[in-house]
Amino acid sequence: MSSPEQWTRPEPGAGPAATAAQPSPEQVIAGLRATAEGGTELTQLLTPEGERLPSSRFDPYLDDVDDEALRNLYRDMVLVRRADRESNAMQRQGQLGIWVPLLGQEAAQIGSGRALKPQDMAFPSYREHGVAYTRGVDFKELLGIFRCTDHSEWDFAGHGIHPYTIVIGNQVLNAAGYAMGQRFEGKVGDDDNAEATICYFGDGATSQGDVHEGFVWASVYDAPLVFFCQNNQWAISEPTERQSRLPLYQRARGYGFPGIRVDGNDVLGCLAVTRWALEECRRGNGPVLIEAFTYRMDAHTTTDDPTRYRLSDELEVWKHKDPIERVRVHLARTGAAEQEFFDEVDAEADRFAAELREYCFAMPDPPPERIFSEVYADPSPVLDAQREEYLAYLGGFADGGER
Amino acid sequence: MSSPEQWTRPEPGAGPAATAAQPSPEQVIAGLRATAEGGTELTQLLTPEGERLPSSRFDPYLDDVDDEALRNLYRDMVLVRRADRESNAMQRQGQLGIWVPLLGQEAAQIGSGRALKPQDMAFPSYREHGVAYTRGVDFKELLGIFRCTDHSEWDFAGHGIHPYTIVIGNQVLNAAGYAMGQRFEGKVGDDDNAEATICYFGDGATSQGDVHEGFVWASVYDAPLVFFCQNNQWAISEPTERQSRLPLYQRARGYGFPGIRVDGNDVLGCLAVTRWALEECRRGNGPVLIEAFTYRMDAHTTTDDPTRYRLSDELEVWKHKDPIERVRVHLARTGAAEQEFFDEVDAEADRFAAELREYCFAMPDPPPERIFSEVYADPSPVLDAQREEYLAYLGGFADGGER
Amino acid sequence: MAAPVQSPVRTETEIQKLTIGKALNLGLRAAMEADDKVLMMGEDIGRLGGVFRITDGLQKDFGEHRVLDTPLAESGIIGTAVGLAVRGFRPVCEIQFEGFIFPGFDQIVSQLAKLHYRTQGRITVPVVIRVPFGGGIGAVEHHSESPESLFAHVPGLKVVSCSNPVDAYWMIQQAISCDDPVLFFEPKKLYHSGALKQPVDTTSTPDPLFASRSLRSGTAATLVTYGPSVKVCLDAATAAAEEGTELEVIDLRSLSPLDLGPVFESVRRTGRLVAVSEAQSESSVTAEIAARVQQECFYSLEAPVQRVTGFDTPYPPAKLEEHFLPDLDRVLHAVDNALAW
Amino acid sequence: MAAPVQSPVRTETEIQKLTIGKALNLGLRAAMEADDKVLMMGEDIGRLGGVFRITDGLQKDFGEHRVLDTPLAESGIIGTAVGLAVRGFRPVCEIQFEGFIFPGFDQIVSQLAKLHYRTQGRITVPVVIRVPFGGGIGAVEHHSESPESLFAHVPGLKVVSCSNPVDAYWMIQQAISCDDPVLFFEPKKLYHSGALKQPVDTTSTPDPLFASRSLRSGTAATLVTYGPSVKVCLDAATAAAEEGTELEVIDLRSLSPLDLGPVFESVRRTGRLVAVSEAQSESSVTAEIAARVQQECFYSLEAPVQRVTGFDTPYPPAKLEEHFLPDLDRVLHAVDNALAW
Ligand SMILES: Cc1ncc(C[n+]2csc(CCOP(=O)(O)OP(=O)(O)O)c2C)c(N)n1
Ligand SMILES: Cc1ncc(C[n+]2csc(CCOP(=O)(O)OP(=O)(O)O)c2C)c(N)n1
Ligand SMILES: [Mg+2]
Ligand SMILES: [Mg+2]
Repeated sequence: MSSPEQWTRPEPGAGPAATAAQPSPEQVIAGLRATAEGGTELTQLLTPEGERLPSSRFDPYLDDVDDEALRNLYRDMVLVRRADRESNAMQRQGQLGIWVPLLGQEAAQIGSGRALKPQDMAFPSYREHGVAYTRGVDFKELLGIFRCTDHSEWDFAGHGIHPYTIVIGNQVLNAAGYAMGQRFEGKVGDDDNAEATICYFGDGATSQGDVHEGFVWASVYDAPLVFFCQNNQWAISEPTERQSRLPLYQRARGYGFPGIRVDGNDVLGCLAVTRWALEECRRGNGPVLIEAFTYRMDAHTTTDDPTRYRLSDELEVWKHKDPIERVRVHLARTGAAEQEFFDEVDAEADRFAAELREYCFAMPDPPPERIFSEVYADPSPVLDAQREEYLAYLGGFADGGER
Repeated sequence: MSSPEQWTRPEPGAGPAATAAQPSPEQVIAGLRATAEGGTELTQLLTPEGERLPSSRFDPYLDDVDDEALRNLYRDMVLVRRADRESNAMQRQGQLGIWVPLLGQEAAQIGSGRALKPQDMAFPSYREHGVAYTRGVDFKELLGIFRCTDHSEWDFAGHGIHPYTIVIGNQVLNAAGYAMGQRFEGKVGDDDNAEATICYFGDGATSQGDVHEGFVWASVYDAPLVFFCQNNQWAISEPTERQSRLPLYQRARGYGFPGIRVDGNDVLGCLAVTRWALEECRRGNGPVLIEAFTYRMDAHTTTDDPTRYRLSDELEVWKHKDPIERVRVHLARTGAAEQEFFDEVDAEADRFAAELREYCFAMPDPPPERIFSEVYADPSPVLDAQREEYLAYLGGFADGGER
Repeated sequence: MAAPVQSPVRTETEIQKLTIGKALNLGLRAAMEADDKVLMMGEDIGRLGGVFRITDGLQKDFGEHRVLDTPLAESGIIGTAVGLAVRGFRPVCEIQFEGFIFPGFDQIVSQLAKLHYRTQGRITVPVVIRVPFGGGIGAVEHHSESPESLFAHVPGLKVVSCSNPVDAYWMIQQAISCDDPVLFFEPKKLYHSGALKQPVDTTSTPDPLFASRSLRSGTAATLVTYGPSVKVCLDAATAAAEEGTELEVIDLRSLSPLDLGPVFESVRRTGRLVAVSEAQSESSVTAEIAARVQQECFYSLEAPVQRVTGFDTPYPPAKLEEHFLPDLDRVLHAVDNALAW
Repeated sequence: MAAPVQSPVRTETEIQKLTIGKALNLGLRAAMEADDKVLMMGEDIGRLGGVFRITDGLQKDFGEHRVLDTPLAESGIIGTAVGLAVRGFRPVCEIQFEGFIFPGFDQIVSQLAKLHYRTQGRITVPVVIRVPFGGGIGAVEHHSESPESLFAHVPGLKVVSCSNPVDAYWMIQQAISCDDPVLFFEPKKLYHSGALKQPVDTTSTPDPLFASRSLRSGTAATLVTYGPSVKVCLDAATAAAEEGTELEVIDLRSLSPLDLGPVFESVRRTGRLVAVSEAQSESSVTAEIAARVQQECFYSLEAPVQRVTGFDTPYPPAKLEEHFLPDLDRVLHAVDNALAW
């Protein structure tokens, strides 16, 4: 497989020089302000300093979150970050064609993912490794997409998480349809088995027509659907200002359903707000839009070079808001965890990453027949003939011909 | 040309029977309420009873509307209604393939159209005959579209009105681009030549992704664009409730630009509100969304049969809100016009319609070469060959062959 | 593999003379009766019964949750249908006119066509998209086009078209019970044609969905076509027969996968082929037919494969459509060319 | 008729060795310098210079109102470009990867392709849509496709593809000065290929935009192709020559309108044609070529036109793309088949 470097970056010296403008000081300040502050309407239950803020509205949704539960959330975030970093490194070593880092978005993904019940369904975009993890998908199962051996093949119905989607925003309509189906089947209501759907997309995606149509459909059909927008401030090189004049959660106001902005780096905030939103949906008051205000700490993907369009100052500001660090501080300060616990989690993360690494290096290439398999559920004679012809042609090489 | 009756309606007795459900009494009442009341936020300057309501916000935009101007608006509406009815009748007589009636929407179209300055640009949908008229397009020039001899051929730049668009909502993005161009050319500002664009679409169109993207683009680029949504309560057979939970003007709230609902049957309200909105845009404060709350008094098109999906009660309620009648009452009551004036206008309308009729009956069919003309601006040899071959083939028949 | 279509148990007369439109209506009804996961979705398909009345009466009898008057947006219709299919439903979408399918193109190409492949069969998306297509109805722009070749080019989709009431009745049911996404092109100008009425035996066993069918045998040349042009070709064959030229006529029925076996077989006998379609010719289904026939019947062809199609222009104003659409004369002219080679 | 492209007055060295990517970059720059109505629009094309860096430096030098980082929606990009063109601008849209063009399909088919025809020439829409296309880059889904046939089927659009730096430099400028909408397909895997670097003389007079070009003459058989497969075919011809078989290679350059004159001429000499493309074969440009060649060169063909294309499946996971993409071996295999006929 050719390295993606080759196509998004010219050979050294060969391609166009990096002549992108450096931002002006005013732009830097404006950028910092715009991306670093969530605004007064930001829901936050755990501050960057690890302080737990009470909330009469959302605390009831954290009733069951005791010290152990909080330690588990911490552990979840450490594990997925570690697996994310390992995958990123493996891409650099040529083991993956590309990697899409979630660094910085652990709280948004673990918090919202852990809010789901087994019967709920999640529709991810392509960065939701943390969500997939909370749905019980083995991290290893994600690698095929990025090693380019498959396009998503886990047990979608079993885990309650749909395949990754790369075309920006178009999974939102699929999620709306799925949630309509939950309602049509009578799965919305007061009993414990009531269901809901959550759909993930980014700040950039909000501009797509399909996301709008998803808002229209879900609202008109009262679908039990939580729109979960991870506003990580950037759509590749474009800041959120290129997509909207207003904070994105306010988009919901035009459709007549609630929109709320939560600190996307606050795992408790994300857990509580998403639980609330899912509960609303399960009871028939959907849809709900959540904007998780967070930050993409790494490049867009391993082929991206963020130094061309944003300054490290911004990154530095966001480092102080790290989603994991604040939980660690809180756990330590409240005595809910000792150093031993943190060490154990780190060790576990190392094992987790090592296993992932080992698995990845041993991943086999798919056989050529895979090209032709499952194009259709019912067979197509035309395609069958193409397969036979190609395999016979390949066989010709095996029987002594060279290739 | 085959009659459209043939394709949207089966031959009598041949096709499926009309078994559509009759609405329940509750539905009737709910429907009447929903469609008949504009709500408290409705801007109205002339009541159905012909009473002029003062408005500190909008009266300044009517400073120049004296008795004569009001008589002219009345005359405009009478003429386009008469031409609309005549065209509808000509369709019944087989002179047009289809007609799209504007009946009931005269005030929305004349009011908004007369608010435009010559340098402004209008992007219509397919029902904007009144707008086209205010832009100086001869009503006759509209007939070709419906007689199926052309697809819109007036002088678009000269009149400042773009071709009709039939694909729901997709002209909204074209209008946004055009308005961006006005801004890029520096035509937005305080001087008298400042420009704006207005784009027309229906209630149903608001569901389309393109309309949303138009909102995003126009707001992000501060385009001088007035979105003019004629909410005539119906998208063919679907009431507005199938498209939105909220009044449509509130859609703008999610994007960060003003949205306003005006009585679409009040020509003064439409004139003033559109002037305000255009002024905002010309000064750089665009975009603006106007929802003109009106009613489609006739069928969707001449091929439609509204008795299958709505009750005449609704129509009766709206008859009391007729856009022309209220101006007539007002003119008469305030003494701004005598009976003589009304008679004159009626006579003029008769002449207008007679001319239209005469013109229509004499419209020639386009020649077969038209099929091949202006597919491209620069010639295409492949197509040229096709044309030559077909014309030679046709010539063969002319030279004695039969066809 | 999908369950075979079962004839519904019906108490009324089994054999009725039906138009294509009515046959589709009854076919949809039978599919809804047979499987309560079958849903109808589209604009104006409920109370109005669709602008062509093909879904007439269905909402009344099956309710608003099985016959959905959707918001006005085609990407929304198709995109939510995909989601409903993932949930286990079998949605049947109506696109009001073929010219309005394009806002839904991304959902069709990027989701509908690929989900099964992407997931290696873990997810099936049995969505049918019904598309009234073709010209000859004297309509305004976007209401008379033939975009089927675009979908035939996209792997993962199946594309079919019916041309008579019996096929209309069965093919729509077979499409609905097929586990693959099917684009179902309906010849709108023939919907209510009394002349095409046929007795439809709802108890018989239908032909397979993806098979072409010879409608008339002949020796001089072969005509291959589908949808609204089938009637044109049959009429041309009748006219030619009066002058002693026997033309074979094959109705493709399936445009993807193409079932060209019967065409090859016929061309090997007749040596001449004319492919007829209202669609523009460039990179189209008729081009594919010519490409494959010249490959498979190279030595049998006595003349190049001729194509009679719409011109490579946008659909013209309808006053000119009689020139644009393949008609009996143009078909016979092409036959003459082939015979004169 | 568009004004002919003028060589820009440049003070720096006239002849540089350039990659395709750099040639496009300079071509775009030259077009922007020549006409201040030329705008660039797309995702990440400004500060980042595009994910392939093709617009690198342009926003810095021409400003944010001429190089627009747009909101993330392709229908929006194309739809506003149409409006800007109506206003008198000449927008050049970048679609980040070909797989993302589909949300903009309706704007392309219903507005861009038809406005000129609809208005009988009163409105021109000189919009260029740049589409990096094709596979072989080891990418995830939707990043390696070849959808050009879909656009070749749509009347009103012109579709071209470049395969080398000289063409890249000139064709992009010619496309921008063409008054018709042009879909400009760029072979992304070759963007930064050092091996393909060529000296580009920015003062020379380019060939016409819509003309195909013979790149190598031969007698045994003809290869016809475009875009990324041109290199494959040239390599195949080199390999065949080593074994004494001389293959002619024709670069189509324009896919709509097709300029098949040189192909007919060549086939009349060689008697054999192999059409090569990464795109799926069903109802594609290669099908159109086969259909027209069998029509025009019926008596010259000594073997059926062969097609070497991507299979009729979605683009597979990239670990398998070497099998999916036509390569030297498959091209030579097809040549052997044609020769053995
Ligand atoms: C329809 C479409 N257009 C363009 C792209 C290329 N692309 C991939 S990710 C991306 C930015 C997405 O930004 P956002 O929605 O904020 O999500 P994030 O990557 O930040 O999580 C773009 C433009 C795509 N995948 N799909
Ligand atoms: C994309 C698209 N889908 C469907 C249609 C068919 N159609 C024509 S008008 C119409 C209803 C439009 O309703 P609305 O936007 O409220 O405008 P109105 O006709 O009431 O003025 C429909 C569905 C179309 N023209 N375009
Ligand atoms: Mg983002
Ligand atoms: Mg309406």
